[in-house]
Amino acid sequence: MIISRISRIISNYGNLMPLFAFACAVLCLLGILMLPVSYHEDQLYRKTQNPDSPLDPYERGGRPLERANITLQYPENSPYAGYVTAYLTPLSLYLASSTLYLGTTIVAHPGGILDEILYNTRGLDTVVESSILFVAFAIGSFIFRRR
Amino acid sequence: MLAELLLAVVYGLLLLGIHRKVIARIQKRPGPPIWQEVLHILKFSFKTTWVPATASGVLFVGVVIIAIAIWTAALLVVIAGGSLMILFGIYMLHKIVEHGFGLSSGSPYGKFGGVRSVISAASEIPLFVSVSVIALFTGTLMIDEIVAFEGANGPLLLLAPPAAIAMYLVILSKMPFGPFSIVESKELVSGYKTEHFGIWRAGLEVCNGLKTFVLLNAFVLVFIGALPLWLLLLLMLAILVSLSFVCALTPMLSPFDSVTVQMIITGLMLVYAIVVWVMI
Amino acid sequence: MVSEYALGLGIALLCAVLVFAALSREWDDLHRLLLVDLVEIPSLAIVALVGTDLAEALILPGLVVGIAEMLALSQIYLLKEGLQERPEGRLRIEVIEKADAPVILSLVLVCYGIVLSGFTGGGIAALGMIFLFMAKGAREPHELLETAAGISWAVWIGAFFVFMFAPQYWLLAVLAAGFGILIKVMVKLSLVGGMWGKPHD
Amino acid sequence: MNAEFLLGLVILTMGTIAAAYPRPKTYLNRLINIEIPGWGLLLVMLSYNEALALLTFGGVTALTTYILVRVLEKRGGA
Amino acid sequence: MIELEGAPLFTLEFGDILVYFTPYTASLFLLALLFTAIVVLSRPERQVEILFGTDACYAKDTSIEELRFRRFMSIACGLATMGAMVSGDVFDYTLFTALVGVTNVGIVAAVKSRHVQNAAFQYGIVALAGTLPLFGGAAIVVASTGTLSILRLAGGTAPGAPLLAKALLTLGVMGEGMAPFYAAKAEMFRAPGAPYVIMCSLSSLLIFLRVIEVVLVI
Repeated sequence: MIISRISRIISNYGNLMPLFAFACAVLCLLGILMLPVSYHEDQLYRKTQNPDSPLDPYERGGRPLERANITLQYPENSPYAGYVTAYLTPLSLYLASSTLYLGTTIVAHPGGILDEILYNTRGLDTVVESSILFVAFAIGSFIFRRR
Repeated sequence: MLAELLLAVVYGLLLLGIHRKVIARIQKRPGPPIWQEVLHILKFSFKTTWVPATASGVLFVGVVIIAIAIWTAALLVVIAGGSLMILFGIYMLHKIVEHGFGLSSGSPYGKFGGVRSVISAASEIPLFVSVSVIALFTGTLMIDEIVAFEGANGPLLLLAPPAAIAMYLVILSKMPFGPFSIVESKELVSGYKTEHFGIWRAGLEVCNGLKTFVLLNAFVLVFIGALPLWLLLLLMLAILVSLSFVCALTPMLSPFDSVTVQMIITGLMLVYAIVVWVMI
Repeated sequence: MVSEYALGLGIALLCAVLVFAALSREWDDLHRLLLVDLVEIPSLAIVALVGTDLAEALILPGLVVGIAEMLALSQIYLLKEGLQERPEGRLRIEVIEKADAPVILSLVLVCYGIVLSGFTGGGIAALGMIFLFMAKGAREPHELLETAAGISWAVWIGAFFVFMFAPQYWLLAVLAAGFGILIKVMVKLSLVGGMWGKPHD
Repeated sequence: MNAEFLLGLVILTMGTIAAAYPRPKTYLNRLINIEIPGWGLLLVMLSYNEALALLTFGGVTALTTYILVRVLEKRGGA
Repeated sequence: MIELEGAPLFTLEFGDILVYFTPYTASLFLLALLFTAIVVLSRPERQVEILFGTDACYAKDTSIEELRFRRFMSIACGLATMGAMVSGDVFDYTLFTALVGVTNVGIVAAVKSRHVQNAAFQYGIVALAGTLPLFGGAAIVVASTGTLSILRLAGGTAPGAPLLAKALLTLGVMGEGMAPFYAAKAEMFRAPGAPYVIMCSLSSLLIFLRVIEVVLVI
């Protein structure tokens, strides 16, 4: 009977991945048929370009602890949200003033480019992300070390 | 509140007793008296109670309390006309309770019951399709607003019969002795309940009575509408008897077959939901 | 005329379909692991297509999830296949073992990583350390490093709360967060390097 | 729509085909082929000026390859 | 459509990410909290095995080291579930879901049984492949509506999320252990250590309950 044949397939966990992959493939195919998905023009944190700045392509201007004119989900909750380049440490400031290419090399400097988003506006994401790393490495090293 | 709770427990247990009686009569057996389940609780309440030596103590006791707590909360939601989502969330979480009952003791029978309860997790999925169809029709999931909608537009049973059928099947899969009740099948002794006895078992039975009452009550409220109390109880009885007929006349499916049947139903419901969504 | 976003999304979904189709006909566990690694790429492409600073902030967690799960799963794979005990060859190139070059190279990578700081810096510094372990077969004290990682994780969480509740100390918070992540990522990833070679306790 | 973007998409598609259906189908072959769509993705990121993501992706890919090579190495032979 | 579940009772801000409690999410949150407390308090049971064909039976013990590790993983899983329940941001929710997937693997990976390890591996692969629909869905939400906030999307101030994104999110969560992709999960439950194993089941049910709510309101 067809029912027992299907149940035999789903009861074997070796078939799990093919089953899931098949479902994903079908859904993605349907997704292609559902295109085009329109692109909303008023995005959060739009990029701007300023080729003359040493911080290019991350030059957004702004100062720490000053509300800048950017699109936020909850502007009322982020009175200090500045531009993404708002937080520059003294070292980064020095490097920015002495070289033209800070933006392309020292992209993740403390107080560097994306820190505004990564640590402040969407800080919870980064907390969860580092927890994932922590947990997965705990699993890996536990299994590795246990004899 | 206490009066409603008492009514729900006693009436729910009575319904379960009637369920057994009807099944027995269909199968030409005399069957137990209809208040057997109530007697069971009284009996278990006065028996010796302890926790097995191999059990995980806190969990063993904790799930009993959790089981009663969640179904009391469910009753509250139904009475107060709260969100259908909470009610069905609780319905799904009952799975965890069965699972906890089965695994906490360390007994192999209980464990198999618990594993089967995980396997039968598919029984909850038709529910959500049914819920989304209701949401599409009424634009709300608060029970009192659904009842008000039905007061204006007639019962949902006529507007969306497939959704009603799906929920009927969901209730069926929680009834004992039915085609989907693989967690309690007899080769597992009593399935997940095996190791809980004494006062713990009494608590579990109370929860079963509550569960039956809440589910049937929710079905009547959501698909038929607000009714006077006597009519509500009568309708619940009628639905239960129809369920007993189904249970008495169908064999129990093997664990994964029951899953497959439920998945097929879900698929059909999904098609129906899409049709409704396109039409509205 | 198709918009850029729609075109990109279509292509990314097409790639996803291709990978999933291959995955649904794959029965070898290691091949599955490799294909799942491949799945990451279209998913990152879908995120990248948003094209804002936010998109970039979302790519980083995606990458982290990918590598973290890949490490845990590869370890479970070795465990379940019973390959845990088997030693693997070290990078036994005579020149590298004797020369100072790997030390210098590692040092350069680590220094550059520290200058970069943040997650990227941690990754680069870790590369340097892994290279050192591979070439020299050095044994790092596991427990000590893990303690350091735990502390730096706590430092980063602390920095997060400074940002939330005492934003006037942002400079402190930014430094703490940047270096907390740097040390954590570096230590965690160089554990991978330590795993190369015979297991020890 | 600039050249990098289009080229990136093309490489992404081709690389995915190459890695999903490698000939001959060995572990090592597939592992190496996975790098190709990675380049496509890098180009797409480049066209949106996502330098940080690009750099991190490069580093993480190296590490992932390292992890997988270790598994292959333990398994012995491709 | 926010009236599906009642208005938020309480919100907590973390910059641009909100954490909010509605009657629905609050009850799920409390349940996750309760079970996490049980995990902290209880010791694992000792599974009794029967040797077939004889009268012998014996109880398995769990070693202290394994117990500690699995308890840690279960607590992490409980915390991740709680986070997923109350998160008011689509991307944050998917990250918590991914964390739940990793911790679920961790809870059973430490068990010394080839059968269980194999199931854990298969489950882990599916969970990792599930990140494409999850992150992809979230990315499509932000690209097509310009916001990730569930409250904004539900409040109708932003255009509704496309059906594709909703379907992707649901499929991604189903990959974390819902029917019909749960065969490996059912096998994982044969592992001893009931309080910990229960967290696997609870977490995937709860995140599924939450994604249904999210998909209905956005």
